[in-house]
Amino acid sequence: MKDVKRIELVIDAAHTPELIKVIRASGATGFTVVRDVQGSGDRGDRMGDELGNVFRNCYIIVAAGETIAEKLIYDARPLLERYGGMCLVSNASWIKH
Amino acid sequence: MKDVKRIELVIDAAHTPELIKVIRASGATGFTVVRDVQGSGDRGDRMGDELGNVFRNCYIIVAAGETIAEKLIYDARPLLERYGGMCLVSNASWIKH
Amino acid sequence: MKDVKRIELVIDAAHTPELIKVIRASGATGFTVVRDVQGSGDRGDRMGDELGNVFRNCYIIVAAGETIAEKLIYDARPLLERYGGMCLVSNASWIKH
Amino acid sequence: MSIDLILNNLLSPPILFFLLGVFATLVKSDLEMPTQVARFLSLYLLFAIGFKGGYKLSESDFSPEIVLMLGAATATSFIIPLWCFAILRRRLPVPDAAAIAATYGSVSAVTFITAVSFLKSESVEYGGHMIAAMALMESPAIVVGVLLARWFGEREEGGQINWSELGREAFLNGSVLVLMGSMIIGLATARNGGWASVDQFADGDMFKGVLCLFLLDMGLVAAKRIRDLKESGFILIAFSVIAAVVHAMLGIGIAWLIGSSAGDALLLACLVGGASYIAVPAAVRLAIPKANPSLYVPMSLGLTFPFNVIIGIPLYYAVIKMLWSSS
Amino acid sequence: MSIDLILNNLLSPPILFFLLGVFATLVKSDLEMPTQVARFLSLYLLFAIGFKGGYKLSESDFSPEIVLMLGAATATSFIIPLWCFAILRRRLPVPDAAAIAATYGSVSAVTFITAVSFLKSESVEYGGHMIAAMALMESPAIVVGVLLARWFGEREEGGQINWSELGREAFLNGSVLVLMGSMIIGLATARNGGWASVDQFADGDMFKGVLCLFLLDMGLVAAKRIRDLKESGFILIAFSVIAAVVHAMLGIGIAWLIGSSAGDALLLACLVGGASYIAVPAAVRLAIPKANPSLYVPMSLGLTFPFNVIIGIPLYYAVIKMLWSSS
Amino acid sequence: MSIDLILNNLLSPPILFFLLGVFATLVKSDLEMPTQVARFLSLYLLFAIGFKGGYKLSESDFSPEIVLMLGAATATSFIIPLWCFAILRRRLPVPDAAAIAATYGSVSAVTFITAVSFLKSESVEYGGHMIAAMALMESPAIVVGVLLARWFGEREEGGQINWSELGREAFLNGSVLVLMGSMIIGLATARNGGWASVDQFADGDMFKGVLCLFLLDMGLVAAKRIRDLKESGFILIAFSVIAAVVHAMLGIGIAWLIGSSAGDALLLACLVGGASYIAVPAAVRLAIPKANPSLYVPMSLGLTFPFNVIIGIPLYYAVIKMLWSSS
Ligand SMILES: Nc1ncnc2c1ncn2[C@@H]1O[C@H](COP(=O)(O)O)[C@@H](O)[C@H]1O
Ligand SMILES: Nc1ncnc2c1ncn2[C@@H]1O[C@H](COP(=O)(O)O)[C@@H](O)[C@H]1O
Ligand SMILES: Nc1ncnc2c1ncn2[C@@H]1O[C@H](COP(=O)(O)O)[C@@H](O)[C@H]1O
Ligand code: NA
Ligand code: NA
Ligand code: NA
Repeated sequence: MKDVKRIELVIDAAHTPELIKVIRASGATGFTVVRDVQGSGDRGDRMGDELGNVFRNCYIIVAAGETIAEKLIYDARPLLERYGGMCLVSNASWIKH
Repeated sequence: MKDVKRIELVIDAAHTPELIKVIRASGATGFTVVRDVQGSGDRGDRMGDELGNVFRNCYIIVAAGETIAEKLIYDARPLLERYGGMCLVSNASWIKH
Repeated sequence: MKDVKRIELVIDAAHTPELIKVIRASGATGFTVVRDVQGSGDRGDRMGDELGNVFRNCYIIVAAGETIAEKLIYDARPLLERYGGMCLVSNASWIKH
Repeated sequence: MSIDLILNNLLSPPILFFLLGVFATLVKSDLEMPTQVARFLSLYLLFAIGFKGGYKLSESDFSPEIVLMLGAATATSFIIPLWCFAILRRRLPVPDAAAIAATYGSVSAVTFITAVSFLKSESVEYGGHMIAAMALMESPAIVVGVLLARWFGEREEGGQINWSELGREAFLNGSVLVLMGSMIIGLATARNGGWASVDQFADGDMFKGVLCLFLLDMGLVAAKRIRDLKESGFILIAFSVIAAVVHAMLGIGIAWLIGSSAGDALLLACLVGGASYIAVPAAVRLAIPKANPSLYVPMSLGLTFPFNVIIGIPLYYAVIKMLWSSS
Repeated sequence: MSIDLILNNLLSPPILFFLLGVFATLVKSDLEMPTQVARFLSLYLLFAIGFKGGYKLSESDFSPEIVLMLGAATATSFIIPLWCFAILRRRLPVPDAAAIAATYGSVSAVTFITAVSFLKSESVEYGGHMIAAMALMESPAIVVGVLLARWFGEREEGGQINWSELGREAFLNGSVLVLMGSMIIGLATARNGGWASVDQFADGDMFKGVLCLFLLDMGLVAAKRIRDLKESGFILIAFSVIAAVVHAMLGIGIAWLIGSSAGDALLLACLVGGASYIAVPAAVRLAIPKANPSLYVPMSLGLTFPFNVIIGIPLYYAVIKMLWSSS
Repeated sequence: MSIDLILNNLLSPPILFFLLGVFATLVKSDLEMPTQVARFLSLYLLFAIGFKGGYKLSESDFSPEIVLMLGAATATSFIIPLWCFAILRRRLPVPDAAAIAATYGSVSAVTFITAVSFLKSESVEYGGHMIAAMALMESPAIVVGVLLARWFGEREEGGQINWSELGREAFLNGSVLVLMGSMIIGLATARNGGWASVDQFADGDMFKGVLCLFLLDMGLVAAKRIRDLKESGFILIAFSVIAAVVHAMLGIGIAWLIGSSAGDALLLACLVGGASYIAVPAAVRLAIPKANPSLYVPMSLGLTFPFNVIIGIPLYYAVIKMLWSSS
């Protein structure tokens, strides 16, 4: 059992590759991506426009240690500021195997 | 960083629109929906019946402040009582941007 | 409101049935499965190989009481050791309905 | 002779692919039809049969027999749920009885389509108005089922019936809309060669091939559902088969009285004898939430459908041939 | 007479299925086309029209008229965004004005394809080079729009224009690549009977049928998008229609000057008059993130597209018939 | 002459669409084939080739040559993994060596199908029993690979081989089941015109067109996988090409000894020379979890497959023409 930060992000499908670059750069050992999620927020509804990827989101989960988590959040901020999206952080324990 | 409640709900795909109405009404600033998730619970397996949407679930995440969260949970209860489903609440911090 | 452990697992799509067997055996009252998620970890990228199910993950959420949760984690360990994957545990409260 | 028909039917590609799907599930193969594609294939089948129906309607000159047929067909969709409910509520809670009643009052599009391809292989004609009959029979049973659930069940909280909701779920659900819409479009564009411009896409080999692939998926799903029936007990299993036969015979009787063709008679038998597993469950799930889908879906999908497509269709047709030749 | 054309167009299956989709959304039906299938159908349409275009190109012997047409068509994609931007920025913030400008400078593949099937039903010929024109017109508007956003907008942080990024988004996005690629393949394999070996798959009833099903989905989506327009105000609603007509007339004028056939003229009108709702939004979302997609998508998808396919195509063709007969 | 064949093959639509997909990945285009559709297209191809194979079998009258062919083909699937393993385990851990051995012992359905369409374009005949050969060759290599991994690897915890599991993964996985099932159905329904009722759906332009679109996706994926090979080192890269050629030549030799037709010889070459990237990886992932899929998938999908469809097929055919003409 190891205490980790559980970071979950929602961002435009179109901007996901950029965010993944940031995640890799942050030193996180991994991440999980759920593609094609729908949602609603400050920029209105994004219920998945069937014809393009403009109104589609991705949901990304990253488990990382405190320091890496802070770096990741800091680096991801500009993306979220420019493109919108959501970032939640919570505590979890990672089951080593 | 702002402390929020992280509410996650699982409900029948068919009843998701009703739940989303409730979420919007609760004053939450947004929500995220993962469609077509499978699962199992009191009402047995719901592993996604390929021919209709009867055995399919939706997974919904809402981050909201304490008071709104409580209102939302209170308003969502009747839906969950009638249709079944799951509702978990945990703590998280929202990264402002 | 009932305190529960929120267990989230990521495992190969191919090994999900085995894991679900373990979950059922653990006595958990239910689980939720998000199929076809992508990710990256110790075993490299698993961004969903369009032609098979070799590079695809499943994301599984289980809410369960402390004791059942511990049993589940203990039983799931061998699977994760053999096949890789991720297992996070956090606290949440289950909204009874 | 009816044995011959059954064996011949068993040796038709669609049925064999259905059985292949059943086999795959039984041996726990990892074979699966991607969900979204399966939904699209069923859309395609409704589009194709509807479009063709509209075209055939435009060909056939209007006759009183057609009106009789449509009226009688619609009537069964109103009436069948009543006795199904009367029988089932003895054993089941009101919501389940009402939901199953709605399921059996409505129709199974794929059973109908399989019957159409059976008629084709037997090179027997049928009327385009039968597709209109299918479209008309889908919804009434839903309304009746919901009303039964409300009248005999204890009042839900906020118990008022939301008629507009109910109407939408019954008459405007995806299946009904595509079928009806395609039929109207086929009818409206018949003059300008609408059907002629798509028939090789919506008919012939393409239609048959897609039917094979869709039935493969139906087999995969139906076999999964059968498992759910272990709990539901012998009565319901018996009901799913008996209801199919009894209702089919009712349909044959009606067709006989109306004096319709043998082809139309088989299609009516399949409509009346079939049970819905897409449109009705989707609507009932919303309108009768207390009903348990693990009862009404497995019965129609896991038992009635396989019975009808494998044994029912040739059996009903054998009966029809006897009656029609004798008369 | 133009009324006749409009009514005839209204009675063509593709348009009726588009309207069926609109109807389904308006009555809140649960009908939906699976997302992944919808994306595949649009890939198929680009594959089919591109492949055929390449083949037709190989047939048509090279002429100066073709060069003129391609040049002029490409030019409009560079120029149109300029005046659109000039007009729109009076009312809108720079990023939105630039994004909408790019949208209207580029083309709508499905409008073009619908026009192609309209010409077929009117049995009017057209040149394969028009598909090349479409391919050439998709990208320039994106580049111009982005440059406008950069020059007139406040510098972004890291404000340097990333040309390679921009180039990829403009010239190598999925739609352009499949269309261009299929066209080149159609051209390269024409000799060895490449087209002959797939034409029944990429043309004829299959093409028409898929177009019907895809327009059904377009109707579902377009009607959803219209709702977004409530906020966006009258000016933009007016713009989406006026821009379509004005640009279409410009296209007709160019075709007339070049002296191209009536069929080519209609296609050019639809290319110039159409607005992109897939390729451009996808690129603009990345390159002009500050622009609000709830403006540029609904305008092109919710208004300009329906106007063009329902009224525009027959209207433009009526004008063309007048001009071409008179000359 | 072999150069001619290679260039002609390069100019065939399926290969060009494969290259288009590779190009799209290399230039980082956002082009993608929706996952579920890609899986359906591969189901369709197995359905179509299997169904046709069954039909062709029913046509061809039974001959000892067929038995020899099926026997020899199956044998290669048992034997090839042995020497592949012997060679590879010098460099690789047992699980990886065993997994790659299984991959190369089994077959690549799409390589086979591309060869079939190559033969069609060269208007060369082939026997339906070759499709039976493909079906028979898919599974044995899996069993052999797993046994090798168990015998030479350290005992897993719970080390007993679960034969029923292994059998299911080898003989009842989706690909094998659809191919075998469709073939049997094609055979069983040949008399009643089963194939005749679907051939325009499962053959001809439709089959060719779907193959083009599927190869577009194969190109997208294969190019992605190539990247993984950077780590895996030169030996494995060399192995993926040399194994293809050596095994193909072995196949040609067998065909020559049996005295089968040139068409059958090419198909056998592609079966023996091909490596699996769907059925085997799926099974091996379960049965040899310690093996690293980033080795066996990129080798078969990123190297062996492209080599075979682009250079291999025409090359092997050139060799065959030489041998067969000389004899
Ligand atoms: N309060 C929230 N809870 C859950 N998800 C949210 C919330 N706010 C935003 N999102 C997600 O983030 C996406 C982009 O948010 P926004 O940039 O605010 O439009 C939305 O489409 C939702 O999917
Ligand atoms: N303990 C649990 N953990 C995770 N998900 C659950 C749990 N219980 C129920 N669910 C989800 O909620 C859905 C409906 O639950 P139920 O109404 O109890 O059948 C199930 O299909 C699961 O997807
Ligand atoms: N630190 C992490 N955060 C989120 N997801 C992870 C993490 N590490 C691994 N995963 C997920 O678990 C899968 C298997 O991990 P691995 O076995 O380490 O390759 C990856 O493909 C990811 O989807
Ligand atoms: Na019925
Ligand atoms: Na334009
Ligand atoms: Na091989």
